[in-house]
Order: sequence, then structure tokens, then C-alpha cells
Amino acid sequence: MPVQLTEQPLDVSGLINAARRAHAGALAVFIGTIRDHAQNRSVTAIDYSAYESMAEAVLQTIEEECAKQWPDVYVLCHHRVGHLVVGDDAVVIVASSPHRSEAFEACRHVIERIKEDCPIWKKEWDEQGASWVSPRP
Amino acid sequence: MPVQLTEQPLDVSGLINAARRAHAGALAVFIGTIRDHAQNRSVTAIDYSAYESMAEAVLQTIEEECAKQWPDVYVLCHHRVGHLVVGDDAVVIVASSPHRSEAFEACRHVIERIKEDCPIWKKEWDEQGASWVSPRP
Amino acid sequence: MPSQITLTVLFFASTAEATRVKSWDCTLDEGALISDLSAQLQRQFPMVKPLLRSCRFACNESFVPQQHRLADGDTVALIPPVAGG
Amino acid sequence: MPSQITLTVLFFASTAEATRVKSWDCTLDEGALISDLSAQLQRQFPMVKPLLRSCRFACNESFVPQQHRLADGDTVALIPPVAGG
Repeated sequence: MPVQLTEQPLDVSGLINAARRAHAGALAVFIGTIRDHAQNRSVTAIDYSAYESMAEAVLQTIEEECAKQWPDVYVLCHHRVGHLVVGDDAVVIVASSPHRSEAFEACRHVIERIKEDCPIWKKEWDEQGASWVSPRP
Repeated sequence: MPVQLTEQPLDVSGLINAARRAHAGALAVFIGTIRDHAQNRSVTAIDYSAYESMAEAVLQTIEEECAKQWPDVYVLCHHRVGHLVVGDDAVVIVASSPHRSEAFEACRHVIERIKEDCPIWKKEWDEQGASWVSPRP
Repeated sequence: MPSQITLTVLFFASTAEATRVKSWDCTLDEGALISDLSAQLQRQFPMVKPLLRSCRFACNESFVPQQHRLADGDTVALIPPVAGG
Repeated sequence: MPSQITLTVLFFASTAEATRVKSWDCTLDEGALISDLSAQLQRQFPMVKPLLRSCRFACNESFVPQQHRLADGDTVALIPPVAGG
């Protein structure tokens, strides 16, 4: 599946290899991982939840936006949901293209659009407990 | 080695994992691969050669440029030399950062600067024979 | 008496925690807009009121504005600030 | 008679194919610039002349302009258009 929500650990190599095309000399990849802090608090884990059917529909829309804007680019995007710990990968985006500019631009577009519109939420765990993350206050 | 020329196949996963940092939630990756055509000619293989000591020095300089411009970004770059066939990876660049903008920008900077100044050459093979590639005519 | 429409309203993340339900069936007059549903939600779930300001609405999995006219059978979701990636 | 300097000149890729050597030891007058070396190269290797226009020079692994003054023991490389990545 080009775009997908999954509870399974993301297979970075598998996705990169799945995006390879003989005519595409450029692959741009973005990996979003769980880091050990946020806004100066230390983070131990994050629970990702989603409105799953809509999240996949939004990912599909984003992919169509890429196909329209960069017809030569092939995009894959898998996003994980469930309980993730520091170091786990939350999202992997791969864009392959004959030219590197388009690959970078499409890859960047996908992550920016996910952060805007994809109905996925995270609850961050630290020593005090858990709280919902609101990046758009 | 953060920057390196090598005759060995590039280990994409190994490089990505080597760039992971607990405080860095964003990884941007660029992979340049051998594609099956160039300027409408079909390509079967490419011989990469380099002024190796200078090429590594230039990669080192590029890394220092990144460290200066994006102090939070950690950059790895391995470039292959020797006989490569379609589908082989010629260069892998990984930039990890607490923030995605910097990761993308540093990753892009490295590949652009390699293409400007890194003394690496390629001889493309097609059915007619081999010819040197001159991207800056 | 005007005819009525029935909607399914979905709650997620912070709004599901506030309402303590994931889904709620709601009846509104035909011609109701998202803004009417929003008023109804505030009556039914007062604890969701402070969250509503930062939420968006999706109707049948697409974001819609307050002026969007609802239809019988629609699935409407209250979307708190998203945090994917 | 002015004193002289000795340089090692390296050739790569298309220029190495043209000269059929990878390295050449060259003697120039003290105070010589890259432009003087370039003139000397064209005399010694006429076949490299058409390539020189698109080449850059590196001295001790750094790019240098035509006005760069050479020193005894320098390693100078003729750098054809690069094509990494």
C-alpha cells in the first residue's frame, strides 16, 4: 500500500526499496521518530491514535496532490499508531524521482500536510503522567 | 566515519541507524542511485572515479558548513566509487535533527555542494560504449 | 413539525476523554448546519465546550466549515488539533 | 637565472585519458601562477587544450584561481567538470 496506517513497526528499508524505480535516480526520505524530550519536558513514550479511515483518506489525498504537482515522483508513506517509545519511528515517507528537487519537495510536502490535516493525535508520557499534544494551539 | 568514499556497496540502513540520536526526532535522507537512462540514452553502468583524498576533504568541508549553519544537525555522507550498475546506490546522505526543516535543508545542502565541488567523475556506459559525464558544460 | 435528520458524531483524543464516549447519535432539524450541531454538542456535553474552540469538524471524512449543511446519515467527527508525524 | 620550483600535476577522468598519464612533474620559475602552469600544460599536452576551458585547478586539494601563486612542492590537480552524487 502506498499510504497506510499501521500498528506494526515501520520497515524503513522495505519502504525505501519499494519506492525504487529504474528511471528514478533520486530518493528523498523523511523519518519522524520519538525523541526523548518536547518543550523541555522529558518524554518516555507516546500513544498515537487516529481517526483511521479518515487518516488514510487524507494520506491518499496528499499522495494525489503530489501526483498532480510532481507527476514523475512516486511517493510512499506509512504512519504508525499505538504505543511508541523513544527511538521508534512514527512516520516514514519516501519519494523517488528522476530528479532530486522534486523528490525533496514531494517528501517535504507530505510531512507538512500530515502535520496540517491528518487526524492523528499523540499523548505524550513523562514522569508526571500523560498529556495530549496540541501543536496548533 | 561521518563522511567517506568507499568501493563497498553503501549500507543505507546502517547509515540511517548511525545517524539516529535520542534528541533528534527528524531524519532526512537522500539516496542517489544509478538510473537506467540519461539525456534519453539508455545507461547500463557507471564507473565512478575520484581524486579521493581531495573528495574526502571536500566532503569534510561540506560537513563543517552544515555544522556551522545548522548546529543541531548531525550529518553522515558516504559516496561510492568504482563500477556501479543500474539500481546501485552512488551516494547516501543522512541528516538527523530535533527539527525537520534543518534536517531537510542540511541534507539538500550536502547533495548540492557535492555536485558543485566534490572531485568525483562518472563514465556512463551504454550500448555504444562509455563517455564522461559533464553536467557543467 | 419539520422533518429531522440523524447523525453519528465521533469523538477522538482529548474530546473523547472529555465526553467519555467515542460516538453519539444526534437528531437535528433538516437543514441544520455544523454550527447548529456545535451548539447542540455544547448543550449535551458541557465539558467539551472549552475544547471546541480549537477543534475542526469533518463530515464523512472531509473537513467542512461551520456553514456546511448536514444530511441524514452523515458521520460527523470532532477533530482536535492534529499531531501526526 | 631565477630559482625554480617543482610541482606535481595530477590528471583525472577525461584529462587523464587525454594526457595518458595520471601524474606529471613540472618545473616552473619561482613566482609562477596557475595561469603559467596552464600555459605550460598546453605546450606539453596539446591534447588537453580543448578540455582546459571547462577545468578548474586545485592546489594541495583546494580549488584555486588562475592568479594563485605556486610554491615549491605543491600538488596541483586539473579538475574536469565534477559529476558526483
